[in-house]
Amino acid sequence: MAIRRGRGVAAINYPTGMNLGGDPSQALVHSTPTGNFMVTLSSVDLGQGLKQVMAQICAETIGVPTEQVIIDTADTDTGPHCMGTFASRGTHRIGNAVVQAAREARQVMLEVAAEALEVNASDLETDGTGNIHVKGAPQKSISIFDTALTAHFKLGRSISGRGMFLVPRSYPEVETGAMKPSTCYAHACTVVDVEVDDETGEVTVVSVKNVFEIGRALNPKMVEQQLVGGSWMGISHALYETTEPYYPSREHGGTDFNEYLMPGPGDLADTEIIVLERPAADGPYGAKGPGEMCANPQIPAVANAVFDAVGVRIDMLPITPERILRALKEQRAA
Amino acid sequence: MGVAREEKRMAKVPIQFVLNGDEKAEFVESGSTLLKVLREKLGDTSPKGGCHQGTCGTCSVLVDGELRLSCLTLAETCEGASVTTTAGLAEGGVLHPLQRAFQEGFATQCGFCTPGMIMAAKALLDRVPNPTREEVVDAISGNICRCTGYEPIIRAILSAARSNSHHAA
Amino acid sequence: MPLALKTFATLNDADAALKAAGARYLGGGTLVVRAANEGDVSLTTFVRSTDPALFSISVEGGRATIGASVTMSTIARHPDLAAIAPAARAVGGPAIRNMATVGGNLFAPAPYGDFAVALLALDAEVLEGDQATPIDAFLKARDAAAGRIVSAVRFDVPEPKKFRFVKVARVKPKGVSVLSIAVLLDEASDGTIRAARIALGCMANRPMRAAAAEQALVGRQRTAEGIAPALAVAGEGTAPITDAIASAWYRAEVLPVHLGRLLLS
Amino acid sequence: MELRKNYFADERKDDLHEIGQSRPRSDAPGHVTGKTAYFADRTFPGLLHLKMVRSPHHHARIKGIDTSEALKHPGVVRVLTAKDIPHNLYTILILIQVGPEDEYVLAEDKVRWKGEAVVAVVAETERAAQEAVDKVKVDYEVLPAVFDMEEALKPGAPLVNEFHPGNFYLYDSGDHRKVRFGDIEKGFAEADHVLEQTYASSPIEQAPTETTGCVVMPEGNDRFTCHTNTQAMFFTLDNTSIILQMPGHKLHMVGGTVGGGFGGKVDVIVEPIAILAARLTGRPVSFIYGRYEEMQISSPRAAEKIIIKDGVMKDGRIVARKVTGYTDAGAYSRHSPYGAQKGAAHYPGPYTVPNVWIDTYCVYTNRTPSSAMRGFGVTIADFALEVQMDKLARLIGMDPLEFRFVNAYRDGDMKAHRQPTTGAALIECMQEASRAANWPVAEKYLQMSSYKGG
Repeated sequence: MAIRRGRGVAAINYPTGMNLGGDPSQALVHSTPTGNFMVTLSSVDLGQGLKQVMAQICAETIGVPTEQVIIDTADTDTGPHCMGTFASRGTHRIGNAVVQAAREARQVMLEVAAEALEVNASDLETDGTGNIHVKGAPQKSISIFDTALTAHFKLGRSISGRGMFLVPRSYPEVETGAMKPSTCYAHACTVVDVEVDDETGEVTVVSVKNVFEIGRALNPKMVEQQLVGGSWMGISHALYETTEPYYPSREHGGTDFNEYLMPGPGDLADTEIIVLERPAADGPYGAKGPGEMCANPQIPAVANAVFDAVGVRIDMLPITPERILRALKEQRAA
Repeated sequence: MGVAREEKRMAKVPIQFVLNGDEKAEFVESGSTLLKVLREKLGDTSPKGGCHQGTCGTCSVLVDGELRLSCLTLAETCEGASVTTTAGLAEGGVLHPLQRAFQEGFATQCGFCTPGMIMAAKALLDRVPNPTREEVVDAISGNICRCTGYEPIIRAILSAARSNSHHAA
Repeated sequence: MPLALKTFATLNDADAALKAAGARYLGGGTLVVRAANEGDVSLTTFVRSTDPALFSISVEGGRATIGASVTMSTIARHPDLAAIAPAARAVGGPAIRNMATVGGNLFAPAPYGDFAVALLALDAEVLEGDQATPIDAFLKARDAAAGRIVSAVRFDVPEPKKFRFVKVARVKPKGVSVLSIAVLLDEASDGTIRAARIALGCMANRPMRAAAAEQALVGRQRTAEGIAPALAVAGEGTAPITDAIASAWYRAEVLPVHLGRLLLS
Repeated sequence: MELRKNYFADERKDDLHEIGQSRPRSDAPGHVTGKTAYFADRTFPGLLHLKMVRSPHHHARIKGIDTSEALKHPGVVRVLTAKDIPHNLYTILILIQVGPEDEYVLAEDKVRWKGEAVVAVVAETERAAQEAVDKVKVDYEVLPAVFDMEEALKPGAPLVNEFHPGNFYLYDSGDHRKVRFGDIEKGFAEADHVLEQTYASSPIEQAPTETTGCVVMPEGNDRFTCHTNTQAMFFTLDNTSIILQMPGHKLHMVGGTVGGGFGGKVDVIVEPIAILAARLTGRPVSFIYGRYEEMQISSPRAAEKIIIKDGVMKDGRIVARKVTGYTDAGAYSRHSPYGAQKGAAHYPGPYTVPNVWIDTYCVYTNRTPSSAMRGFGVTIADFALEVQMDKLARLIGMDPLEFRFVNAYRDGDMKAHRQPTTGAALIECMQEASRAANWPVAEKYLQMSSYKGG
């Protein structure tokens, strides 16, 4: 029995948003009488934390703490259109719509505050904790609470805004394929260390070091959630998963979580995540979409590490113990 | 519709058990799973039906302190038992240490596995207050999470155990 | 037809009720409730018994009698059954172990039934009331036994160093078996193997003995050279299953590897 | 996780209050107390359950359907077949002009994959629905099926889907999407080495812990509220409107809190038939996939086959890259023509290659229709590309990481699809990986940058 160690690397990029664009999303923002802000969407939170991120984007743009923002989604009677949550588009597309709607609402809010303070709206700024003051003169201020009350009950103004974000659709040129698939790309490089049992073909992923460039980590802990879970899924894809284990035969497809294989809590690699930020020119606060690309680089990195360990190439996913063992037997026979 | 009414006249049996400290008495269709009774009769939707096969763990509850899959447990077999679900863990609005650890440790994403995970973890901590990582891994090994890669969940459970023992000390 | 559960105080009454069409015995529920949930409409009545004998464990004079409704976690925790605890712990995650029963495991089709593999190596007897059947014979004919109720299993509790068990799974720590192996060895003081019972899981649609390997071990030492002839014939008579976990080819290939590691461990 | 702020520091604003802060998730308290309401966490009095009769064959002609016994079954309220669906033929992306409509909500003349929906049974209980499903008789004439993409593209192969002659998706560019850049043959002729390799994958399931489903409530005003876990509310609303020939204002989708998607809930499968059932019965209807259906019936990530032929110089420069990619759509399009096209846009990867030739095909076979999944169109491409990069590096005796530095794209480099590179950061990711993993590379690579000319 021999456990053989190997290491592999892979580097990738990933487009943010629906390929070729043409995927709009909208947002509506309005304040309540006491200066809380409602963001109305028809966007879906799949668990990645879309609602939380949209609240932070709105809060930053308006100038209030995040807990003062409520996200109302997803109801097609009340929420304006959103193309959907897929293609790493949520943060970028919907976030941009929220920024636009929040800016419009902020402008009204500052105009109301300006009237109350008898200054020009362009001279005002927010402190991020719920107050508006004159630039350079923080003592001359009004709370957003009072501003909203003023807007509602004295001035009869709606502190609200509309946001719409659309990357225009690109149509590929028929003969050359000239096209604009995406406006920004996330990046990653992953190094994987594995141990391969050369008598059984079993692979243990010992460590994964992932470097991800995602534009801007709007909520770092939530980014970490996505990246750690994605890294696990990448390893899962590399070594375990398929609905058709004997493809192209349709036989023996898994029908439950016992038969559909994924790494269990006892199979976890030592995982390290490093994040770089190169803000996207058109991203909300520079953000790109990290949700999909984080599960991609581990797959080839594992494949390359397996080769490094035992000298066989498995060019068919998943890289099962059976495929490795068959290749090792061929290698020994040759 | 005559035949439909016929179907409705199926055998109902009385059942009594304690759910999260409250006495419950219901008439249920014989052969109903505990999951179905909890969700549809008693309105406790904290256990989820992720597979109804016993392979995902989202329906995990405690029956007399033992971890069980409510999708494979017939309600009638719980007669007189004490059933605990995640919905019953917070006392007086104060979260259980496990709930707090999952929340603070960013151990939830879509949240669908969370109630089952928390019950599996509680079954462990009730028995082993200071578990090793290996014991935690075993405790959640029947619960599938597709979002987190498990690591934040394992850490949250270990951290809840630490905060618990700190409390006791 | 709507489902129903019928509960009987005695095994005999439950046994009689099982004769009705659509009746299936409810042990831990991991097999039959799942079947009902997944639309097996041939199942109309769950039959169970609350007979205390089904839930009892007795260990006397080194011989254990375990009621058919005893769960895997009960066995895993029992102080007198520590030698076979690894096999009980090999079944599912904690919730499944709290539900899965000894009786159910005897009927679980491969790749399930790891505990039955251990029972086969231990030369257990399967009790149906007063009738005791050697487990080899029981497993061979178990399809015909599906309408009857197993009441208990009985076996000599092995000395820990004589009994070895391994479950090989892709997913850790609770994946379904690629294969499982249980070995009961009788070794002389000089290390010579006097007798061996080897049971295999997933190498057929139910647990089976590796008879040729057992014989090849007799008179040999537990060294790489000593066990080599046994490993060479380990697959004799097997018909491994092919499923989503692994192919028959793979199971056959790694059986000698894992048997060798288990014997030398 | 570590944030390395030393990279691109000049491009980032750090004077923000909420952005960049790890605020607690507002949904976490609901998750940990079990109070978060998913679509199925509601009870409706008088709820009916919908179960599907599915094809046991990979490819078969339907000669007859007899639902009479099922209709008589106790508890059955309604049985639906193709003729009950107002507009039975659909395709999801018709909304963005990606046609033709090529899939039946319920099978009409043929079934084209094992598991295809044929008859829907609506009953008082799940059990009654399941029993009635077993009583529906469908008379099939089994037809030859094709499962291998290359077999499917051969003349004389069984025709999977009549809307796709030749078993491929017809783009405006023909039977495949193409990208042409530079002169590929000149590139191969110049190269010191040429390496052609084939990569493949089998289908992968998104496997969210919550299965696909919906619960529909008929409102008193001839409107229908559909609690759904779709990933795209208006895909669902608009496609339902087309399929049921119902004005959109009669439809009300409620969702947004989903137990995992990963692309598996972008299709519009359960809602139209459940809404129809609610409309025809006047009662609330639930249609929720079992785990078996989620695993084998819902669309997986497509199987792919990718052939990469590269010309590489001894000094490490890739001078030509030709990629032929095949995406196995299964029996119907769903999102696969989009995914195959996304692949074409992704090649040749994050590298600057002067001569590129890309052909991507979307192929029909008699398997479960595939659709979106996390990394759609790119995940398997990256597997192929990055294993190929490893092979090329070893072929020329270069360190695999250094080889990637040599070819990495930088701002201003022209991509094969004729967009100049902007916002590149591959080099910096590799530099950081070199440090983090203690994978040494020559100093000159650590001095590189993604900036123009860097």
